[in-house]
Amino acid sequence: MKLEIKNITKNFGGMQALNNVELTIDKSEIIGLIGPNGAGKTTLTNVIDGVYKPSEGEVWLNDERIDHLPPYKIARRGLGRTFQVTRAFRRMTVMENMMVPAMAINPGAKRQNVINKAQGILEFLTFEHLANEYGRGLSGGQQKLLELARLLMLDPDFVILDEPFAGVHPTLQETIYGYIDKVRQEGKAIILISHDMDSIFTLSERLVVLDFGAIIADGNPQNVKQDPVVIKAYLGEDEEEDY
Amino acid sequence: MDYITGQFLVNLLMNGILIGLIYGLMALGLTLIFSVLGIVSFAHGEFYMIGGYVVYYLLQAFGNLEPMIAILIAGAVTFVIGVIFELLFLQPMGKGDIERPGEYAILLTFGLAFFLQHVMIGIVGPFPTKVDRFYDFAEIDWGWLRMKAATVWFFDMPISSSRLIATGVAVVLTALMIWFMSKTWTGRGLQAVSQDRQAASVVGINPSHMNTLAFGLGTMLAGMSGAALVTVFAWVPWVGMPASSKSFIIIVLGGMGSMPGALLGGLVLGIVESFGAGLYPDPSKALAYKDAFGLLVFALVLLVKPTGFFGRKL
Amino acid sequence: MKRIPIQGVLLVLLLIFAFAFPRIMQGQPYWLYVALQSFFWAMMAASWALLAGYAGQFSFAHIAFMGIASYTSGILGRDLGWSPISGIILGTLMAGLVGVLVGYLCLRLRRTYLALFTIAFSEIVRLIINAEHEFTGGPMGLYMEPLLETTSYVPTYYIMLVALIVSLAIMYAIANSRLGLFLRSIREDEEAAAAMGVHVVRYKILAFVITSMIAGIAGALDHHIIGFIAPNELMIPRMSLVIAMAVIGGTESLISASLGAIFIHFAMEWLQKIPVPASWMPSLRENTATLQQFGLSLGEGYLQTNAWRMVLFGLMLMLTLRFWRNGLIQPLLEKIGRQGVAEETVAKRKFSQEENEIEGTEA
Amino acid sequence: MFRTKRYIYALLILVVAALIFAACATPEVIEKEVIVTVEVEKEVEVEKEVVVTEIVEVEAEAPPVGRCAPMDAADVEVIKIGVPLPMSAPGAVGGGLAMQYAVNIAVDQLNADGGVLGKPVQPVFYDTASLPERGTAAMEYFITQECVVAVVGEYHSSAGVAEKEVAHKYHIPTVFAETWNDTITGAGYAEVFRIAPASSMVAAADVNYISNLEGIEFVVIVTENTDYGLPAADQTAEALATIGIETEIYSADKGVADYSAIITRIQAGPVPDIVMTLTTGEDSYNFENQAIEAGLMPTADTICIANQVAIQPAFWDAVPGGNYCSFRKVGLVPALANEVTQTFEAEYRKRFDIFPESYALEAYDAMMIMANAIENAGSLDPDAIITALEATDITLAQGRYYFPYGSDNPVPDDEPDWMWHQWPDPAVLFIQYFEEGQSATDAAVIFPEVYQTHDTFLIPFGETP
Repeated sequence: MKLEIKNITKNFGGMQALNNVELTIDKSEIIGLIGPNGAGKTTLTNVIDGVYKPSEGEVWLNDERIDHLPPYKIARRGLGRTFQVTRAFRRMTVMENMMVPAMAINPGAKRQNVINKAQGILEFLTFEHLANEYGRGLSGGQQKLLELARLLMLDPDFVILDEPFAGVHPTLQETIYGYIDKVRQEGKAIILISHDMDSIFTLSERLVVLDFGAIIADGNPQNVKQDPVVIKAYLGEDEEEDY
Repeated sequence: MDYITGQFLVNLLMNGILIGLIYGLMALGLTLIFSVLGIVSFAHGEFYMIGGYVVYYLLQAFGNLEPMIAILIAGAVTFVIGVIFELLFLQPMGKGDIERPGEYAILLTFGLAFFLQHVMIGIVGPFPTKVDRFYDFAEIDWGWLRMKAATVWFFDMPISSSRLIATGVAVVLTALMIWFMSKTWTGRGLQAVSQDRQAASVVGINPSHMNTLAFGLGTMLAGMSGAALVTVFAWVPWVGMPASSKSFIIIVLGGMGSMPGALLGGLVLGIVESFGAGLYPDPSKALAYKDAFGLLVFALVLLVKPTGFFGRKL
Repeated sequence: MKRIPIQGVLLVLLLIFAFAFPRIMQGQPYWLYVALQSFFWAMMAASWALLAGYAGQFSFAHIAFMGIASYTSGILGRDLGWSPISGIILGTLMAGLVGVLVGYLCLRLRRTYLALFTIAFSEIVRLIINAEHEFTGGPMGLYMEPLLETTSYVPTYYIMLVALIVSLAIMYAIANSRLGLFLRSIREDEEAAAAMGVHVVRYKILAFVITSMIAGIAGALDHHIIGFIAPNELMIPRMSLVIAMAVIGGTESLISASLGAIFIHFAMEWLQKIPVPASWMPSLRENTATLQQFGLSLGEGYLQTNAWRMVLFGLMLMLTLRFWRNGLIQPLLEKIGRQGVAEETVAKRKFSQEENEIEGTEA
Repeated sequence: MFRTKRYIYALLILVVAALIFAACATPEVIEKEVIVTVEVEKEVEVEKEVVVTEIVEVEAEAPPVGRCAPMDAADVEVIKIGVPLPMSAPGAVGGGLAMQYAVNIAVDQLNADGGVLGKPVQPVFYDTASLPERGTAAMEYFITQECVVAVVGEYHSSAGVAEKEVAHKYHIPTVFAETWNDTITGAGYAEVFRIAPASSMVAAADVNYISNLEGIEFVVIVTENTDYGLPAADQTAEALATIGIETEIYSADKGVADYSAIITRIQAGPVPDIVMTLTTGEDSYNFENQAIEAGLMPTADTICIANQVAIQPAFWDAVPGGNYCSFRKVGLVPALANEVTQTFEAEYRKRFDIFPESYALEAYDAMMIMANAIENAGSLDPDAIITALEATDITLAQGRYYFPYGSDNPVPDDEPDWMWHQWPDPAVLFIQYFEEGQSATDAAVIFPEVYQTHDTFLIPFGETP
């Protein structure tokens, strides 16, 4: 497994959202991606995921170039993501929500097998009692869980979690920690984008810092934390109060 | 094709510009509604129709009423109807009660159009009426400019005087509207809401009041444009349907929610229709396809550049 | 699934009634004809519900697809002597083909833009049919070869009924298959669906193709039965009828939408004249002049309400949208079908609401 | 896909149901059973045998079902007559309302005089909205639900063509009031009569008038894109070509409000001798007003022939400069009104306050003709009524009615097919205003000679007779 981001630049009109971003992930690890607001974290996610085409540069997944592929193909090739603002399918039940990715990646899947698998995941994420509830009936935290559950059904090699802890009840946060652990155990790579510094430093094995669309630090969390450039970028910013 | 001369083309252009300004007036209210509420009112043409009928019946009842006052009253009547409708049916959208507001608004205003049109058929009957031109022009003959009661010849090009008056009303109303939006506190409030609802509500503007106001103003503009145009076209309860579709075309051409865009879109539509009908080779079908030319340009713009000339991002 | 026996029983009863209808209405071909037409509307409304309610594509071009199929079949029959059956098949394919085109063009357009584009498309189709009268018959209309050489409506009734049932079955199967699942996910959130691996483009186009083919076959069949088609039938007010039928029935259920269409078609027939109680008659009689002023007139115990039923109809559409967002028929069906499940769901919803509140206070 | 079994069960149930009920259902009218079966077979394979066998089986015992009206007037309390009219969009609602009112006037008069065959007459209205499908529904409703003995009315040909088929199917006498399409009577059905002109007749009248004018070489026709306008324009152009007059046709969709591009185009070409308006209603007002304001017509060079709605007082509001326009009027003009017309007009003015349009006169007359025929037939038997209709000789609001060609006197080869059961004399007059704001009563009848109130075929522009 290998995800290579080569020299990515992305312009919106006159604004440069990403500038020569280089990043390679070639083993199972948890990578924290942080940066001040507007640093380009979500843009980078969208470029990797195929929502945006990069202005320059390439994205390679398992030795295949994917930056020209539509999002659904990238998803099928093993890259899954959640969204900063949750995007549950609101008028579909939790079970139906989870069936979408399973059916999409495997056209021949038997309905019963899919349901069984989904039930297992729901149990793991502790909301199997809501299997027949509609997406719109879920709380914000439950919607986050639902997105994670969908990701497990998609079963990608690379998982991008965009703000998984934002606005989540502490008990649910524990569940999400458990989820991340489990995915890590399965030998997958996780890119974790969060404003919650505590969680980032607790969880990540590698830390990437973005500022003004460029990577200013990449490495061991403890080292990065000491990096004067990073401190400068965050100077005067109280990241906890952003929320 | 020997009829195509320079003079002919200039006449076509002039016709297109005149009718285009009038079209722009038709669409002005629609674009205001879109910019604030984010919806397209399919009942726009029906308010336009009601505005015309208000003027017609006012002038029937009080023969010596000043036409401009009649136009203002028509605006007031449609304003009230629009506000009532907004309060009853569109308010829940702002409160987030509606699952898919875009579709809800389309279908709801569609129903309103259906309703208003048939109510008017029931009340005023289906027979065509028309208001004679508001003012007669003085007789003048200066060679390059000749005037008679109903017609003005400008370099031998005939222009209907009622059309000129309507164009005048259109220009004045548009100018007033642009002034209102940019200079008054309320207008700025509307603009603020149209740009960022949340930010506006933080600084003390009540977005739901602004919604009501914007919808009322939009329908008022529709009513006033109908009131101004009732002298140009014969009036029946279904006169609003083509007006609606022209307005849609215009606001898409000009960019949804942009006021100068509405004017420009109107001009473009007027000119496209004028040249399309004037130059289509088969005369027997030229006029039959007049609406199709506008629709075709419209469809192309939607496909190629849905934001129109001045529009914001989708 | 265990929880729908009541619905199932109801459905079977309904079917039995539908099949028995010609027998019940023996000697009343008028009602048979009305029913036959209502099946046409039911097919239109149900397929529109699949497109709008399931796939979330609020298209106004549905009636145009109906027209394209009918005109294709009619013109083939007139110029090349094709039989109605082969004409209908080719017409349906033609509608599907145009559906691909429109679906492809509409990929980037959402909500209002899609509605406006499809209105424009539909109007252009109508204008072309109207203007090219040498080829299409134009406003004079086009004679269509009758489907059957009989004047009885019984066989045509069964043909339309079976067409309705088969198309509903096909659409039901689609709605409950992977495809339906994907369509609904696209309706909810295109980007999220794509991120979950759903081929958005393919399924959106597919939705257009399938529904326009069903609209096409409904139109071609029906117009071969009527024997005549005129461009007036493609006007936007006719489309609004389809939409209103689906909305009043319920856009998120095929069966509700088609029942809504049947219900409204019958109601519109019935509302042509409202029976007025004799006790009202004297006072109404005195006001005959006033009545006639408003396009109403009084027959023996009847009030003519031809123009005004449209007013009622528009009002009903608005009120349904405002207060019964799932339509009038769908909640009814759900209530019948989900009696046992209801309590459980309510409890769950309550639970999640509480949780919502907790978070609300925290945020 | 997932519940295949359930579908199979459902289909099975369906087939069984189809079996049972197709067996029970009695077809109303069966003419060609064999074809029925074949078609059904193609439609749904599952049910083919079922329907085939059962329908054929039942056919023997099926009672003939059709019209429910009795043959004898003694058996009914009221004599019902169906009146299909357009009363909602996309039909011409205005025409429908006027005709409904006119029919009501006729019925009130009939009933005040003791009804028909001693029974009161009751009109049954139905909205056909100009759609063929509605037309069929209307006729089925009249004949099988309301038990009407006859049908009069209809405004739109598109509905009329469907209605005549049902009238023929049930053998119900029908007098069409305002449907101009040639095929209505051209089909030669015994039941179908028409008192409106066929569109070919009107075109012929137009051409006849134009050929009587001097120096006409080039005619511009502006027509509406409807079942009335297009054939009328084409037939006129064709006939004018045979007498060496060039024409140019401009057709517009209904609801096109702005004609300026076309007017500019006409003005850029050769000067037309005549501009003829075949658009109707508000569209004709729009075109005429814009053409007049642009100075296209009427001028010393160009004759203005307006649409016949110019007869209404609203013309002067809508087309203030319309002086010296002439217009073709089908049906009577006030100047030629007889006693029947005047009585009707007085009643009609109570609501509309205008001289009745041709379709109102026709609706009134159609009802009266039918009542007269039933009275003469002495029974409700369709054959008797049809015979009586063929023998019609009665003077009503539009003049003397008779049908020269019918079962006794078939249409000869040198007459067109549509002369079958067609009233040959609808007055097609040309009338011209010569004072601004003039009432139609005072305007000059300029053509044909027999009706002339003014001794030339045209009052030249700017002259006062």
